[in-house]
Amino acid sequence: ALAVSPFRINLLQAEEAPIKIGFPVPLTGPYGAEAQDQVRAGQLAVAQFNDAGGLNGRKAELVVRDDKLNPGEAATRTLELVEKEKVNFVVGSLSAAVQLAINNVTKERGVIFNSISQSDAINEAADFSKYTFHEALNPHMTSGAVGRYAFAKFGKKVAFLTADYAYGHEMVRGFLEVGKEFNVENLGDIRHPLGTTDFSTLLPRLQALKPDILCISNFGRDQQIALKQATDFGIKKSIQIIAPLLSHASRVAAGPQAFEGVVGGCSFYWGIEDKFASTKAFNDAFRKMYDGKLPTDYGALGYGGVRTVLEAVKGAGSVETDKVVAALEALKYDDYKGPQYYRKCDHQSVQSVLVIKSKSKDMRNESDVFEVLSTEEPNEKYLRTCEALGHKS
Amino acid sequence: MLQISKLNAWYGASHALQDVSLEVSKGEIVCLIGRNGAGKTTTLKSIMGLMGRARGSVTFKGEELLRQPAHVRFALGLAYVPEERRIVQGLTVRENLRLGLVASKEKKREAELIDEIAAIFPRLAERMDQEAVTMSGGEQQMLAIARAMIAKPDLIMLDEPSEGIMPVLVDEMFELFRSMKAQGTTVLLVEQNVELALGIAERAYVLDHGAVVHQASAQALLADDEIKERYCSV
Amino acid sequence: MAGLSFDLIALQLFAGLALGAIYVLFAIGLSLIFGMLTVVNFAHGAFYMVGAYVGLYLISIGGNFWICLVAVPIAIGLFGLAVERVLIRPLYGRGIDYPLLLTFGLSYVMVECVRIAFGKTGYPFDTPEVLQGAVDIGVGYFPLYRLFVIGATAVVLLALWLFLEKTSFGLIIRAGARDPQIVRVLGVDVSKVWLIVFGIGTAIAGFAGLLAAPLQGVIPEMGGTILAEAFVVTVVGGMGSIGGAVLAGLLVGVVVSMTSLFAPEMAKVSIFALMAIVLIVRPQGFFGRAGLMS
Amino acid sequence: MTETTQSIKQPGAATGSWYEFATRHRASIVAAVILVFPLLMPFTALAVNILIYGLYALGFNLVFGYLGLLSFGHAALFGTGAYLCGIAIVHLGWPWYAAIAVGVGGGLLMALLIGVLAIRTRGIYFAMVTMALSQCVYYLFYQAVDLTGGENGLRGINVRNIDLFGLRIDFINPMVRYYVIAAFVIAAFFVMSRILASPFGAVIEAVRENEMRARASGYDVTLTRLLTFVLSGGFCGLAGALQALHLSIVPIEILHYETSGLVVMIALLGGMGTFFGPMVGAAVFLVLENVVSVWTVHWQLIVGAIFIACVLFFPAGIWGTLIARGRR
Amino acid sequence: MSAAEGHAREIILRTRGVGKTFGKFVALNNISAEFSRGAITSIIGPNGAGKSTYFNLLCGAFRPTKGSVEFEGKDVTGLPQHRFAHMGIAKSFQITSVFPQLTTRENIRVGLQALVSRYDIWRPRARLTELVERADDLLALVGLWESRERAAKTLAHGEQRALEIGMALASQPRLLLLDEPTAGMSPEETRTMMDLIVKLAKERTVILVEHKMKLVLGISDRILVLHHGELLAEGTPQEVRQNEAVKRVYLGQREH
Ligand SMILES: Nc1ncnc2c1ncn2[C@@H]1O[C@H](COP(=O)(O)OP(=O)(O)OP(=O)(O)O)[C@@H](O)[C@H]1O
Ligand SMILES: Nc1ncnc2c1ncn2[C@@H]1O[C@H](COP(=O)(O)OP(=O)(O)OP(=O)(O)O)[C@@H](O)[C@H]1O
Ligand SMILES: [Mg+2]
Ligand SMILES: [Mg+2]
Repeated sequence: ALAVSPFRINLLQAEEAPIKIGFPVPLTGPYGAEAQDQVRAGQLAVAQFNDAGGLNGRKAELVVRDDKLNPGEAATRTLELVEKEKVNFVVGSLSAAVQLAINNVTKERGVIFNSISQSDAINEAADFSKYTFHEALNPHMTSGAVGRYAFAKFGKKVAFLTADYAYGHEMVRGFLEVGKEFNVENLGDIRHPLGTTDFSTLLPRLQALKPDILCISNFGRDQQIALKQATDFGIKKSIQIIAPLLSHASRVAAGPQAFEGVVGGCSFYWGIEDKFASTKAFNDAFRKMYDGKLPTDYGALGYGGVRTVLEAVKGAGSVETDKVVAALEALKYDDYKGPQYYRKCDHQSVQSVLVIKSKSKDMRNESDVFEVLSTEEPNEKYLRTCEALGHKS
Repeated sequence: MLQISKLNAWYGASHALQDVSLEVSKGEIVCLIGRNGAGKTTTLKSIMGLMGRARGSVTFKGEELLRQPAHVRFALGLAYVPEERRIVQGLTVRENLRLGLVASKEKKREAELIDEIAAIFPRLAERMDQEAVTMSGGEQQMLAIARAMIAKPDLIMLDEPSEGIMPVLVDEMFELFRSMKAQGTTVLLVEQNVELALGIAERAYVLDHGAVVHQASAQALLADDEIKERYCSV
Repeated sequence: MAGLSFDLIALQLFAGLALGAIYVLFAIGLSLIFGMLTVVNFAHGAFYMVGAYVGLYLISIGGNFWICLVAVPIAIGLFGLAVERVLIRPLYGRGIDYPLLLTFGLSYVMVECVRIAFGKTGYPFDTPEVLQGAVDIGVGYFPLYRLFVIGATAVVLLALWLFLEKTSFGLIIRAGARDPQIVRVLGVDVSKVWLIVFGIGTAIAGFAGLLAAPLQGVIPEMGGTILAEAFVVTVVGGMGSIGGAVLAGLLVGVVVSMTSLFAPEMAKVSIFALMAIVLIVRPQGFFGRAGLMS
Repeated sequence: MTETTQSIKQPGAATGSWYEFATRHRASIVAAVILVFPLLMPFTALAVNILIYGLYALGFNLVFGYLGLLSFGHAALFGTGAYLCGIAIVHLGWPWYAAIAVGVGGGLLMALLIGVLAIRTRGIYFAMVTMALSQCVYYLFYQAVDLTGGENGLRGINVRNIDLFGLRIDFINPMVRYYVIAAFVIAAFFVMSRILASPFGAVIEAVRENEMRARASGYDVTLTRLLTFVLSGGFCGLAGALQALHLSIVPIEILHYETSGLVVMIALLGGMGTFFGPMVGAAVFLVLENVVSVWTVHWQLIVGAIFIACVLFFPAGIWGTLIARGRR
Repeated sequence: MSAAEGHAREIILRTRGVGKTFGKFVALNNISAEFSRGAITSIIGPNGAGKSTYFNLLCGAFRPTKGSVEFEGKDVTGLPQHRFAHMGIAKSFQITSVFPQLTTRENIRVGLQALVSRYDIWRPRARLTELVERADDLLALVGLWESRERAAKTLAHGEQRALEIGMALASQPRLLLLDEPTAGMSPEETRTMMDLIVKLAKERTVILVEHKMKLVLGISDRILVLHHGELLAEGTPQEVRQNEAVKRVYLGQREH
């Protein structure tokens, strides 16, 4: 293969520009580690595609950009990717606001975007674009699964500590909706501003409410600090804490003590490799590519996001937008966590939700931080209905 | 005591002092006179080490000063009363006076020395805890002089001390300089009130355009009609 | 409002004071540096953060929290001295803008260096064993460590107050900020004073970072949030006034905790609303002297 | 900072240096540079951002460089312009030009509101009151989720085509978008140049230099300050409105104090109180950030180091230093 | 003073019982005085007597705590300071106060402009060429024409004092308040300035605060003496010079 003349390579390249996938993620800033995992796994998906011969020999390429977790920057970067880099697809984002910003740009320009971060808004008709797919879970699904597990088990009196933004509100809404089935009693919802570093002024009040369950609906650093301080205030002694979304990176950053006993949800955990061959294959490939490292939840999303798009390209035999959209809509895939597919009306990936608990002993390796309590199987009934989302059925 | 030779100083590119040489002996009162912009202030600033760029030689008590920063010069016994008074905003009169002592060896006798100076300037005594910048122009001038005097320097440089001071007090002030001299303090005085200044000074230098154009004893200058015509009496 | 009792309000007040303590600690360093050097130290948050990381590092190589309490301020203080000497000193006399820009750049550099050295994700920072748990303070249980923070802050304040009041340092500091030249003429080596003040200010910042670490864990960005809030504290108290910073820090803590009780989502904006009101009514803050920096 | 001292030259006293030439023809030079600018930039959207941030900094500089007040709340003016423009399009369905006008009006009005409250304070206190008030504005827009989208930002400010004198222009096309926005920016530069050269421009400088003396000379210092702040709000509002049209979203971050801080940095980097400084600062800052961040994730290290170097070695800002050289 | 005689006894400025207190300190108490048009009135008095404070009341920088100020028959008490300048009252500062970064000429020009255009943001100021010409005339008048392109802060102290007066003149005042105009000036410049003041007084009313007694006694039509915030004496230079109280608290025994 090394004998190919340079001349030919040039020709080939000229004929077949690579399939470009724009990948805006927040490489800098507080979620840099998660973003890095997204990139790693995205690269893996691209490498696998290329190793398998690409699209009739045409290779794919990931064009990574730092969106700095800022929607404005993300929009600019997406414009760069679309207008200058002329990418065929965009996959990425780590926050709701950023994905909506990217979505707004790609929607207007008819570019396929596969979003790999959580949001309920992206499913709704107002923001929906036929070019946009949502590989990640959404708050409704996550909190639903966690709620169904927890309300049955820990009690009916529930209090909430919620980050005061769309994502937090969406999770509470999800919990309350499930709560109706269980007749839970809502003792109160205390909302804290995003980026709060001290919860000491909120915790005594929550404690005074004497709930069975405290739902902490926030994310990242807010969640780490809230859990840490809740531990300090001794809240866990009498109250079960649940969080809709527990991320691998947060758990590692905050340490086992803070997360001890907290129950929450996630879309992916490497430990389900015993259950799904696809997970095993993904884990192994990832290990192989990154010296034994295991993929995290966000990494898996990066993988899934890129891989499904490339799969659809292969299926469609083309990179033409409309054909790829059709192929994605038709796709039934099991790439890393069991069977999944994109629902027709809102392009939400219908998938399983894992209910997990942080663990602090019997760890098999440094990535072994959660224990899977239960798995909620993929089912459209756990999603908000297409009508509720405002889609014409 | 103070010897300056071939002193040159610049503001940016403009050459403000050109080869100024002068000397002050211990216990003398020496006067610098000259028109506005002649370079009197610049000379004092160079001696105190406040000019960015200065060349030549300034020796005080035998020590070369030109490379030394201002605070070291103070420690050697030099004091300076700038022409714009430079009363520190936000401090009271007392604090301004204390400031005159913080770096001095006499610091332990602070209260005593403040009383002493207050006796000399009764007006300041009345105003001890007033914010200093709200005082009248003349009061500020007194404070500036008091602040420089309080640490008992060996040589005090005064830049137009009588500016804005009422006549009775000007007389008193010059009387004060005379008594300072009697106590062994040397005085280098820049003054527009030339007649008065020459009345207490031994010698004087006349500056013009950044250079010394004349030097003589005070009597000789007072007798000199041209000097009188030019620099004296309003 | 359900569940509002006297005990709860009292506990809430206490939580506010504890929260205020960290603000105070952070803000006095800021205020000191500003009041003296007229340097708006945008890197103060970075010093705070580095303080926490140095503590983390010392513990990882076998030190303990008590050693850190001494070693961290010294280390950060020395670092501060170096920064003043090399970077800040050339800027004196150029107004407040340039030091501001420089320290802004410096905070970028420091944060990024920490990211390179320690990674982007944060680390947990365990509360020292003897200070774990909560104690009954009469109105309810309160974490012991937070009480410790209040105490440590009080000690630092007392030491600083003694230092400024019992020496002429305080006077020199105030005068030097307005007219360094005249202070020099009066025999004080102002550059040395500035150097020391900057060192003290940063040492306190590092100390605050260390104290905050067991409360929130450490991440490279931890200095950013507190910086904005601490600016509020310094300004409300009056720039350059230590007493003002203390009063305002505690006030801000209490205001935050009280808003948390009634409208928690407004906790953050309440800080800024407070500042706007204070400054509109009293433009120089509680103890600030009019005229400084105008 | 020093450019202003010589801004009034006797006719005939000119020295014929490039600096003189540049000062006299500053508006036309901006126009010329802006015309070829996108070709020099890594990508067009960045070029547009530079224009917009340059304009934002231009407005800010009026208050900071010329009036001598450090505002840390300009994000409120920029952001209000952006949000009102966006809201006019998304919720009211107004045409783009009306939306821009609304944005400018929003900037003016917000500046008036903040100005009336803050203008009595000075120095660092002014910076802090403006910051506090702008944080309150942030909170206001953050909570008005129905209008602004809250944390998720305002989406859907989609202007596909611009109808101009019967001509339909494709606003999605990056180059077209650039030139449309550039037209507004050039106009704003022209207006700014008139303001600075006007009698009022001299008053602004006088107030900066010595408030007490200005008052004694017969100038109403408070009113002058307020008026300048409001004018600045107009420029920033326009910049915000253009930003909304350019990105087709308004993120809540636009109102964050970091956006206020950014413009301070840009103005200082370029050279405060100089006419082109803000634009130069915006270009250098954004290009730097862009280039370095593509190259390494540790871009903050490099950018920070460059800031430090600029402060130490180009104290008058990049453009300010060039001017100082040019004058000699 | 032929001009003064022409308008004999026309009162341009009158204060009725004005007083000013700072906190508890009474800086000025119950001063009633009249100033006739076209005359040079000097205010003398010991340091801290309240002269500058009185000036600040007359030019609107302070608001009196008691009493009223009347200018050309109108009550102007409490108006904002800039309005005083518009009405034709200008003051020079005892402690130099100029626009430090601006050129000497621009300093004066800005002063002149206040009467012509304050809020015009559109027309180029370069069009107001006559302002520059008038500025140059004024600069020549106060002897600063050669320094016209220098930044004001680079002037020597005495030159700044001259600029200070130039700026007061730039407001084209009918009433000119000069607070120690010759402080810090060399005798030679002082003489020039004195001539200038006499010349200026031909067309306008001048009130002067000075400590240089020869100057004051030589050119004043009338002298007010303040002491401890009160009016101690009032009269012609001759009368004041003879006044024993004035001698005691202010002049001293030296022959003036
Ligand atoms: N900061 C400065 N920058 C540039 N030139 C200056 C500066 N200060 C003074 N000069 C110039 O240097 C020369 C000498 O000034 P200096 O202040 O020494 O004069 P002086 O004799 O003290 O005058 P005066 O009696 O007016 O105080 C003058 O021509 C003055 O204009
Ligand atoms: N803001 C203030 N607060 C307190 N006292 C003040 C304030 N302003 C002035 N004073 C006091 O009022 C008195 C009168 O001051 P003023 O400046 O009028 O004196 P003056 O007659 O001009 O004296 P000089 O000849 O020294 O300039 C002084 O004793 C001064 O200390
Ligand atoms: Mg002088
Ligand atoms: Mg006075």
